[in-house]
Amino acid sequence: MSVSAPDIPAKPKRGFRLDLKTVGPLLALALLVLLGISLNENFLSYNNLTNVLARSSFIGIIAIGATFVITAGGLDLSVGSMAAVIAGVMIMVMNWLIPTMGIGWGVVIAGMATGILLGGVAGVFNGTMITRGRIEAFIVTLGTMGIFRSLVTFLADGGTLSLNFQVADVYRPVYYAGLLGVPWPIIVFALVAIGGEVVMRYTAFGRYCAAIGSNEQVARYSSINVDNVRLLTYILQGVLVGVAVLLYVPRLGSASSTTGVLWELEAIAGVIIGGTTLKGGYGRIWGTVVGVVILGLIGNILNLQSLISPYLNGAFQGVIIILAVLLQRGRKNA
Amino acid sequence: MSVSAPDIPAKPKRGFRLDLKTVGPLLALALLVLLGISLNENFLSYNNLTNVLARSSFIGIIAIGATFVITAGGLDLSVGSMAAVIAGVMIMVMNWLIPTMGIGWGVVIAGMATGILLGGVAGVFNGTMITRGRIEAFIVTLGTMGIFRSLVTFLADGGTLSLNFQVADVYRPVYYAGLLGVPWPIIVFALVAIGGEVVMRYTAFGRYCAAIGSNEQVARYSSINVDNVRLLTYILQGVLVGVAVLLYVPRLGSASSTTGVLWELEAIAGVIIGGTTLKGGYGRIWGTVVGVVILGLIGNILNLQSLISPYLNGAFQGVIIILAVLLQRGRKNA
Amino acid sequence: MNSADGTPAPAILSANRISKSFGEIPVLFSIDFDIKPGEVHAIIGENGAGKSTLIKILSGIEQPTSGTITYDGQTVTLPPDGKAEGMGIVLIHQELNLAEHLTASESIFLGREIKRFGFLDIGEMRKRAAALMDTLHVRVDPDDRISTLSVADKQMVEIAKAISRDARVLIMDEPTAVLSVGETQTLFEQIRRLTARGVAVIFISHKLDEIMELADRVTVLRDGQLIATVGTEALTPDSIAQMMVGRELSNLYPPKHEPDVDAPVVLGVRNLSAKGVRDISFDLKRGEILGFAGLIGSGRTAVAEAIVGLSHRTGGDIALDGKPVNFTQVAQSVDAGLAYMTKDRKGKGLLLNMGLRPNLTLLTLDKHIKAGFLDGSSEDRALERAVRRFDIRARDASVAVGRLSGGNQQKLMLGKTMESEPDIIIMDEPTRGIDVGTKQQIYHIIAALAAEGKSIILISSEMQEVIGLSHRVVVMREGRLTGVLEGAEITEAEIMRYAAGIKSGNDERISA
Amino acid sequence: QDKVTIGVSVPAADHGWTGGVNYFAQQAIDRLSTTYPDVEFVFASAPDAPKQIADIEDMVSTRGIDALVILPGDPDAMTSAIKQVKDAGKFVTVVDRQLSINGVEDLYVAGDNPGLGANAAAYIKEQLPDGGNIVILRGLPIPIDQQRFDGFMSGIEGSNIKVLDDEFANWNRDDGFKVMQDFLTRFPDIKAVWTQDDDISLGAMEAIKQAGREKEMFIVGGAGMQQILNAVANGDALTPVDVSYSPAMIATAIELTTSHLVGGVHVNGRFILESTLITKDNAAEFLDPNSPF
Ligand SMILES: Nc1ncnc2c1ncn2[C@@H]1O[C@H](COP(=O)(O)OP(=O)(O)OP(=O)(O)O)[C@@H](O)[C@H]1O
Ligand SMILES: Nc1ncnc2c1ncn2[C@@H]1O[C@H](COP(=O)(O)OP(=O)(O)OP(=O)(O)O)[C@@H](O)[C@H]1O
Ligand SMILES: [Mg+2]
Ligand SMILES: [Mg+2]
Repeated sequence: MSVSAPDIPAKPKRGFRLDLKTVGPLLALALLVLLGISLNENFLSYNNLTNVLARSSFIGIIAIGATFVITAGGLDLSVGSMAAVIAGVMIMVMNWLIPTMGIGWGVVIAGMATGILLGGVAGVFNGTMITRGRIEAFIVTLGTMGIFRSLVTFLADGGTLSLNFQVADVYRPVYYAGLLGVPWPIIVFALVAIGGEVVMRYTAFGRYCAAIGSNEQVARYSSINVDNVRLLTYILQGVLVGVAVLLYVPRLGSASSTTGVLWELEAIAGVIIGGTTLKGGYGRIWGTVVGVVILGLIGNILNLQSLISPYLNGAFQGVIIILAVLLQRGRKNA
Repeated sequence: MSVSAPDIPAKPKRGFRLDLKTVGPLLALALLVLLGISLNENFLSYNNLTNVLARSSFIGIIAIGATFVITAGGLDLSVGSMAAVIAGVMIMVMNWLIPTMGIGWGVVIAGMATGILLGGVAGVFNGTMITRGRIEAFIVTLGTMGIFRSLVTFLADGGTLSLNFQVADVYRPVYYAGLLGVPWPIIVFALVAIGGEVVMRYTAFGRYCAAIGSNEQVARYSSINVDNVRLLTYILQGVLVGVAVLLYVPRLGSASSTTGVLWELEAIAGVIIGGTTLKGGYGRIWGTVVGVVILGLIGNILNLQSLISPYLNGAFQGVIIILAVLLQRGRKNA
Repeated sequence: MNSADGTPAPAILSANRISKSFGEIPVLFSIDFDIKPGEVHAIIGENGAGKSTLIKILSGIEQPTSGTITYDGQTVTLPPDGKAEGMGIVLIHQELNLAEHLTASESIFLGREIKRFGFLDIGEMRKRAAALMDTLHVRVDPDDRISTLSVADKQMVEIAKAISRDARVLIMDEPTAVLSVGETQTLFEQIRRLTARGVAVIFISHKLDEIMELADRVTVLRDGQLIATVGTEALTPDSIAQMMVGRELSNLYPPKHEPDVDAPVVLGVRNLSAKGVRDISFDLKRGEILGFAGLIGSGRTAVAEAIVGLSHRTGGDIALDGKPVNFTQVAQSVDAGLAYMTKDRKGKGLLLNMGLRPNLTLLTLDKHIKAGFLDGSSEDRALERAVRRFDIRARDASVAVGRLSGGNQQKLMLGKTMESEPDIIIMDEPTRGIDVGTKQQIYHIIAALAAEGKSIILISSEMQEVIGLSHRVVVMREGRLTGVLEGAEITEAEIMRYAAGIKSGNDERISA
Repeated sequence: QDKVTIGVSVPAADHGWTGGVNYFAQQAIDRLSTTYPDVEFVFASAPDAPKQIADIEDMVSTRGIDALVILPGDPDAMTSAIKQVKDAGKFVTVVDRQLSINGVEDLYVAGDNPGLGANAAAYIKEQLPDGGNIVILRGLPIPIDQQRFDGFMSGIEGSNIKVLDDEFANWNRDDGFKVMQDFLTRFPDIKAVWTQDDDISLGAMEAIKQAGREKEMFIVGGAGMQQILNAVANGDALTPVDVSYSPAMIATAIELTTSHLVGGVHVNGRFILESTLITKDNAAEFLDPNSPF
């Protein structure tokens, strides 16, 4: 009587889909690289590639945080403004410390610590409002987006906050120098990506994010502290925004009300292009890295040629984004 | 044993929650009005109120479309850019028709028809990519957002497209005049809102939107043509963007690459403040109207006082948005 | 596996005068209940009697309005949200409770992952998951995503998850509702193994033979009241049913009326192939009840879904009243008078966040449109009809369907399907989670429909149901049709022979 | 003669004035490309500082530019990146906005932001000798706006002119309309409006006309948009004057840079394009029917 389920032959369809889903973003990346090579011989030059990767590192690091937030079914629209206000306060703190600490790494490190700390605090704020206040993440972070943006405008008095030049000179190598010829931003981006991948796949926290995003009730019944995990995703996001700003400040040496505008959209786009689902439950860090690099390359490729009117850059970008995701189609529809 | 459902008295707990959910946005609106009154005696003047409502009508009409899209579990980020490109093409078409049709209502009506048509076409494009292409709505509309924005910049050659002055004079009353002292934009907004409420609550289409947003599988098994209904929401959204543009063009008679920037965010914010859930399955048109009016009033109130530094406008806005939703808390968390 | 060797063991978990109200609605009235180590204590009762509510209270998911819980001799307040698991009280929810995006192995260890040096030991978890699947004889790969599993496999994963936890009290809310006989037996083996080790098991089921087989004691609830707690040996299926329903249950199955041999074929299926099934041919005559039997996953659902246009047909022909049809949308099949009722009420059948009314009329909204607008009063009338006909018990029509008891959800779904007044109805597990009393009603409804000239395909894993109702029975195995049984051949043994692949053939019967 | 590549980097056309910058840059490039077939131009417009830095990095590393003409959207943020271009041995022309370090650029073609504010202030002071109430519609909270604002405020210092309030109108017609509507609701007595930008002026104009108060006040804008210039030339009482701040300065910069590289015309130093008051009398000089701005 006790007959077990029959042997269902291999499921080719599913395997195929999974492949496309995995290969999709990589394929889009490969096509873009081919396009770049065909347009300009310097495309593959070491300089160009490190330039593109280093530039993508800010958004990349932020997008890795966003992958956790989105996987857990959340959303953070405030990251761009948060970056601006963190950059602003960091610069103010460093300028303010010069009289006491003098020019040197001391000031820079104090500034860096401030940046990370502020990111964490901003994350705690967002996360607490969302989890304890039970307000939709969209609304909370839309609100803090405005608040942070205003704050930096206010601090800069409508203008620009600039880092003291001598300190900027000390700090500059953090963006422009590197290790064994690889610029620091790329190294930090790579480390954050590897760390993110490990946390997402090999820690309980990563697994809980997916579980919560997939089915909050199930997660709760599995005695996961849903609110805490979710709060943690926002804190992680904040801290990573802080890390991104650490690399951003030595590049621009200033912050203003326009710093980081639309970064949130770019970060979320990178995450989604990478194959993470916006509704939560499934996240892929390496996909996000690929997605962000795709976005970075689009900008680079537009600069490699003079065929497309700069007015149409946005259209090209839009088409590539849609195509990149079309390559992974067959996925469940949103 | 076949007893039908017994009559049970009202349940205070749930009833109370429902009340808060319903009353929440209205309460926020009332508080804002009180704040306005206390700040400026002209706040309640007929002129000020019609100004604010007429200004809110574009976003309002768009947000009503967005309510359907979001209720059905979708998202449309392209509405702002879509509005810009529709306005641009409308103006070009009208200018181009003057030699053949002469100055007069003929040209204006041809322009209006173009606007509506273009909205529909844009909606068909978005909707088709999403439903047939099976690409996440976020990505498709992020893509078309860039494409539409580029298109209008390209058409305007980076500048501004201006409507011929004589035609603009003919067209102007559509924004500035009205019926019995009520400006046309307010009348159209009201009609669209009433129509939207009726469609959402008293037609199969509205019910299907909620069903799809709630559980797409169930909708499919219940013989709902999920793809068609969803496509229709995007077409409706497009047509309503067209209607909004019909009212926008006569106001200033011009369109440029800045037209409609961030309208998508404002529209979505209005929808969510009004109590519709971003994940779909539940939509409320009248709530959206209240949400949009709240957003309109915030801007108005900020201009009516000098207490808050203009640098902090965004912060005020952010705080009010969060508070408006906090007033309906008790809802299930996002 | 008796509770003890004569000495009355002390209860490990007991409920003392537990009452529960949702808002002002009382659901449980002063219930006393206890469970001893090594014992299987069954709870039975009609749909909505309060069984699920009681065990939710016993596992901390819900808090009682009054009364106390004693665990291990101490009065305790159980922690919420499944945290009682840490104390050894493990619950399998009535409704599937898995996150669709996760894999089987991730689901099994969710909330108590195995770690090494702070990191997940994925290999170890996968290995243990595979071992668990093996003991349960389930063909689920630990890396399979839950969303790709059949309902039965999902339930087996839930069971695997529950037995993998170190339970002292294991509570199962209708675990067998979606299981076939084979899987049920496997589950029982595991339960016996656990009780032998002293685990206490609380078991809810509407299948009375299972209760008789497994339980040591039975508690009967009715309308939130405790009717009795008795030893199983003092019971017969009939007496249990009587206690549950409060009246004599004479004939569960209505008498079979003789099918009309000359009745026209209303649905003809030839060489149908689709995802999961190959080469299926059968005929359905007017006024006939055609049973579909087979093991879980044998492809019966796949056949139904391919017929009504829910899944893509890769080959074969379908004829309705002799005319070839090709449904690509469910709406087309509904319009043609062919309706399918899914077995997955939570995932595919009902909108859990909406009220009864929109759920009931969703399939047939066209019928409630007057001058282009929805006619609310017509919908209300439909709901009244359905509530009466299917005995749907909801305290309030505006309550979200997700809050109804499982059986009442099932009845609502039945009502929803019948709203389309189909000539041909494919019912997939129509009595899943339904109490015997209502089951009897539904059986009579099915028989009456057939008598009226409607035709019914009855997909069911409850062998007795198929045997008791069907005029003919189609048996499937591994995506193929292995036999068609008629008349006296319709016996449990014969069906099993075809289902297990020991026997096959008699194709000549297909178009009998 | 060798091929010469010139990179041109400007902010994206995100309002009327930058739209004009894009337009005039394209025009100059098209014209000069035909005149000098050996000169190749690389043109990029960027919505923000990081993108603009990326653009010039790409110009150096992949397009091999010999010279860079740049109108930095946010000069403070761009300074060190532009300095790197200079350090790589390229000829650098900076347009409109001063970098935060002196001596980076070879050539500076500048607009005069404080002057724009001061000119407007002088005119308003002259028109309202006994003082009066005015309102200010500002651009975006960025340094240029601050410079204009400061120039204006020091210009009216000591007079009886009272600034009722100032709000940001984001260099945008729609916001100009909204803010002006609300100012009109709030203040019964307004003698003049300073918008510092013609896009904002156009929005404000409509609001004033709607309220029927065009007789009570006048608007002073800035930048020299054709639509406003036409009104000035026609003696419109609502916009009696404008203050020039032509986006065509980018064309001047490109021309100067090209002639330096190709024509051997040595150019260096600062090249300030003054902000002048445009009145009915001199409006004709500034009119250009082909300009989209
Ligand atoms: N969260 C809730 N809110 C309101 N009412 C509820 C809630 N949960 C259950 N109920 C009601 O409590 C009653 C008992 O439900 P319960 O689920 O315990 O029944 P059951 O005996 O398990 O039935 P079934 O056999 O159908 O599963 C039902 O009337 C149900 O509608
Ligand atoms: N690779 C696969 N991925 C997902 N689903 C699959 C796959 N292969 C087969 N299936 C599905 O498995 C199902 C076959 O089992 P099905 O549930 O139909 O059997 P059944 O006997 O009807 O089940 P039940 O006895 O529970 O009614 C089909 O629905 C088929 O679509
Ligand atoms: Mg103010
Ligand atoms: Mg139950």
